[in-house]
Amino acid sequence: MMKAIVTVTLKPSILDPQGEAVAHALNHMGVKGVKSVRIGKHIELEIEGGEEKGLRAKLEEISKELLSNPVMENFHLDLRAGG
Amino acid sequence: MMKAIVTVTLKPSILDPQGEAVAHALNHMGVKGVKSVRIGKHIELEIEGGEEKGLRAKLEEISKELLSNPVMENFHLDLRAGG
Amino acid sequence: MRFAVVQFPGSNCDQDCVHALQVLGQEARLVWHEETKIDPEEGVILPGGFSYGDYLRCGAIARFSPIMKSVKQAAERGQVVVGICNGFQILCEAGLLPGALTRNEGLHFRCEPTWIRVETPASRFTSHYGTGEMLKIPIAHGEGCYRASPEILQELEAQQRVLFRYCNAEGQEVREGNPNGSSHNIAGICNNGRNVLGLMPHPERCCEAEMGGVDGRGILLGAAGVGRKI
Amino acid sequence: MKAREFALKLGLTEEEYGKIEKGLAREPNENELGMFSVMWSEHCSYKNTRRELRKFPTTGPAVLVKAGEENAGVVDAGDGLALAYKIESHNHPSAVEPFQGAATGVGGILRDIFTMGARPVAFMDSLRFGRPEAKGEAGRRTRSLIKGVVSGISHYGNCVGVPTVGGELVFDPAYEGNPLVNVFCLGTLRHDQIRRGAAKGVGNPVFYVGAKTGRDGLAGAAFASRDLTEESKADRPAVQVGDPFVGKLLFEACLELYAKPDLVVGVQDMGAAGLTCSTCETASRGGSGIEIELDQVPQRETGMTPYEILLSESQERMLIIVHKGREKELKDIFAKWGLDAAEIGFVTETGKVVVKAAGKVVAEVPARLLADDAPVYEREAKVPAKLAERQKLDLKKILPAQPKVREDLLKLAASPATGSRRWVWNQYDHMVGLRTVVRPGGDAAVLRIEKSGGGWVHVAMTLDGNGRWCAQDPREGSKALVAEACRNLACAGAVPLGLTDNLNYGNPHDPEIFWTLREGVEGMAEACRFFDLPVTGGNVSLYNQSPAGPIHPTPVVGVVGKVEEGVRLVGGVFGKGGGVVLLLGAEGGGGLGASLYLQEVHGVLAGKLGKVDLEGEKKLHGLMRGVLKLAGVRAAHDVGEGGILWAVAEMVMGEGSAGGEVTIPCGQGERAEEALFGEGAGRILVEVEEGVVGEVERLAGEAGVGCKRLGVTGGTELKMVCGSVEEKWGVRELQKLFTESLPRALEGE
Ligand SMILES: Nc1ncnc2c1ncn2[C@@H]1O[C@H](COP(=O)(O)OP(=O)(O)O)[C@@H](O)[C@H]1O
Ligand SMILES: [Mg+2]
Repeated sequence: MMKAIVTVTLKPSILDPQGEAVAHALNHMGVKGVKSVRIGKHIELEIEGGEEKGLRAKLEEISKELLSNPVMENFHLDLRAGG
Repeated sequence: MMKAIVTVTLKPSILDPQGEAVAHALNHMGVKGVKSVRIGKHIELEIEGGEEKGLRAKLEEISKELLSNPVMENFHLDLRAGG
Repeated sequence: MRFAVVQFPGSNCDQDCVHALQVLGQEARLVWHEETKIDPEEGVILPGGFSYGDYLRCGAIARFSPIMKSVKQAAERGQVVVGICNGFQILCEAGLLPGALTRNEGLHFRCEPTWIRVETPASRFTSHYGTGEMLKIPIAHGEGCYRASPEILQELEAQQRVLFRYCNAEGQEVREGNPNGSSHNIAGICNNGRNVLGLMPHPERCCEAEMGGVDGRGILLGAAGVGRKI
Repeated sequence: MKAREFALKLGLTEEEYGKIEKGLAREPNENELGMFSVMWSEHCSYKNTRRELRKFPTTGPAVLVKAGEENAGVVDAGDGLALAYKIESHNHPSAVEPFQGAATGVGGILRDIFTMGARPVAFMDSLRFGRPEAKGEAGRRTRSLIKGVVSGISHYGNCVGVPTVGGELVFDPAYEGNPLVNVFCLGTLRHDQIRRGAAKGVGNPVFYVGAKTGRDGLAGAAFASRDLTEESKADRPAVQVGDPFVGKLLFEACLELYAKPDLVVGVQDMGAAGLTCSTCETASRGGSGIEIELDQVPQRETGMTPYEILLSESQERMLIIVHKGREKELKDIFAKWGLDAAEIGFVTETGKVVVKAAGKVVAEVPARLLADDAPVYEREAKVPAKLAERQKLDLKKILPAQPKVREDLLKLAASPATGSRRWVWNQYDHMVGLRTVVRPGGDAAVLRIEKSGGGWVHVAMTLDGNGRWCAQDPREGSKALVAEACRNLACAGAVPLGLTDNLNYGNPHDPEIFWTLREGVEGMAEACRFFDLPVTGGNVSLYNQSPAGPIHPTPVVGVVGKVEEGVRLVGGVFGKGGGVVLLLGAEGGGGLGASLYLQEVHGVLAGKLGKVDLEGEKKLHGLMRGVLKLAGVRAAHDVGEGGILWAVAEMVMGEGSAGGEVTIPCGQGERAEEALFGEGAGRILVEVEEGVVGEVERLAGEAGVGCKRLGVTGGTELKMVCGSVEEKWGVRELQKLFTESLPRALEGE
């Protein structure tokens, strides 16, 4: 069993209104010094079988084509053994 | 400058409709072997100043109170120096 | 003209589009997303709704539906393709239109009539209107904030591909007339070939007086290639 | 653990345990006890309220499916069309997790409706919370509840493509620890499309369709299962997560299935008590039995026990029985929509629900015993000791020597409790489906429904509750509610066809609370009888209390009606001006008892509502429908909470509406505040063109209803004279306060 973690984050140039709302709320709650909050996705995939040839490439493709939108997002793929 | 990364994931037995839909789509797209997909949040906070006393505790509290929903979610906090 | 209205799992304005087209004297048929056939003389409508629950990102999963290959081909052949709301999101995800639709700046879903301004009559979709003409058309979306790189925005403007812009009741392109924070107040754009339209407002919701107005008729009639009635 | 002990742990009583043992003629096992504990809970069996509910009138010429027969009532709307509708509460789940709690509430009521064979076409929601502007933690908590609930409803309703066309949003400290979330759904169908939830035809296959089963909603009592380790307990979620995407696919698939001639035998949704409830209810209704194999149930998690599978409340699941030999047709349709469809069992003639796991029987219970033979209790009722005291009202101690009407109205306009609800309904898609003719913001929503042969039937609906009225006088308050709902429909030219109710009360074991419930039911029943309005179903939600005490007694009614032929629908706000304002109905404010005014402006809840003149109401409603058939009627709005001045103010606070100048009658010995803010029933304001005033007066005379000219519309001010009090307000100023108060209270941080 393999586990892939794909972290999808907004490109720096893209506004993140939700992150801003959280930052605002934090300041309101008296938490000082929070300069910025950015919210992305943490996607965990469980994949049957071992690290087969081509798995990483396949996952890169999925991450680029489906899990993230290159117009506004970057992704990072982390692949490891174990469920 | 400190950077905190809070990863918020659904508790294991909470239904993740989003993850299910993605898993379903991947299988449908011919990507084999994807057993499960779970989607959480990846939240990056930039905090002014260094690792002050109490910062970690404060962030733990925020993570629990605001960034995650303890009824359904778990969180993991990762605090490091640098922007 | 006949339209193929695509039904994705989770589409929910499909029947509304069929109804509106019929009210306007056009033909419409529903096409399930797993089909692949689109006739060469048909127009295509990607209706509003929540395809695949809008999970992950709006339109992200739908664009992999089997029908989308045929939609792409139809677009390349110059056939009319209109994406309304979720359909616009799918067109962007599929790369048939540039840019992306992101979470509304106010973070809420918004359903309300909005003013949009016709930027140019130079497209079949706007041929029924004059430049600067104002239409009152409802929106209903949570993720309609249009974003694209500065280069793309510039290109869209230079090529007069921004067909509709949100405005206030006086026709000004100002922040308070912009319901979702879209760049350049963009409500609708077309492709370079001017045969593919994506817009967030729902023209099919205002084709009958009883539904609160008929400002959307011209857009659908224009798509159908019906000339302007003076 | 001994069976008896386990039963008590699950919340069953000694007496109930005895009844189970006797019914089975043996000791029940744990699975069976689990099944009884949910089926015999108040939620499923109405054991504390069944006797009261029998007091409602349930029959009438329009009733096609009666209360209690099926998942929802159905009434005839003419032209072969029928309406299925029902209200449901999700108060407690929403208090724990507002977003998912509200969302699954919407999903649940949706299933009740399409189970009947109907296409769901509208939702309404009735919401009650504490005060959002409260200081500190309480306010913060309330605001997050409100936002969570509204976005949960918006999430589910919008995604399934069913418009949310109306509702209410009430703030009162009485709901601070215990919010109320009631949702209503309406569906349409032809008479011949009505589906039943009965398992018939021995040997017919029983299918499970929809989402997979997980450990969702295995809360409270069910946690007592000793098989759980400490670790697994921590993971065991009481929170059910809704999947509107699957909800939408499920109803589309079911509707497609129903369209196949003679395929479906019975349908039942899996709501509370999931598989247990759906199997024993269908078997009981069909006078048959059902045998199922749990290994065939699609499961999301591994290692689930029979107990867990039987009691899971996973969402978006249905039980469907089809004719033998037609299995493939069902499977094909569900495969098309990408949903699981598993044959889990078959119909038997034994009268028993037999549950197997890996071929071994794990539960065997007579269906009727589970579904219909729950104990029924007569609870003690006692007039609340403090009621008489609370009903006293000494205005001299409350009102200032000189009326301050100008400030009073500004205060109302600026309060989040009374401000525009646009912030809410803008988050709901209220237009999808191309049926919404009258959108949220008026007295009743109106939908157009297509007739089989073309053309439209117009259907009006409204949702109303009033905890304040009912707290001060449960009987008259409940009557007044029904009257108000019917009046709201009258403003849309509609004749009421049926009513569904949600009884939200505290702990029924408290005799004072039970008394208010009984009074409430009797008051509603009386009004329903008077209006020939059958109660076609509803829901009971008890134990609504927090450490601070019980909620106000809060029955909520949903009334649906049919717009009369010839009616011209109008809005509820003044148009461009130049019209005449008429008051139809009773004169005089009816006193300030239990009024919104006293609570909002003076912080006092005291007194009670005047007696409701049902006869006068009925005449008024008839008149209103008649008036709406005249050309030249521009607007109509009923006088409700806030009284006549607030009603006039609402008519000028609409987008783009003109001001007006009105003289409001002040009775002998009546204080101006009473005349202006009293909530006496039986009044409607209309704006008409000068040319039809005579005609309206003539109709009113014939109907025996008062018709008084109050003034004219126009200008940019609202000017008002009442006895010696004279005030004016800028329309823009009022509009601004009114539209901004709610968003400011909720998002102003
Ligand atoms: N929670 C809600 N959801 C949808 N619509 C709502 C909600 N609350 C209020 N509304 C709408 O706002 C309008 C005003 O509500 P309300 O003041 O309760 O009206 P009324 O007093 O006439 O019953 C109505 O049209 C109602 O349907
Ligand atoms: Mg009301």
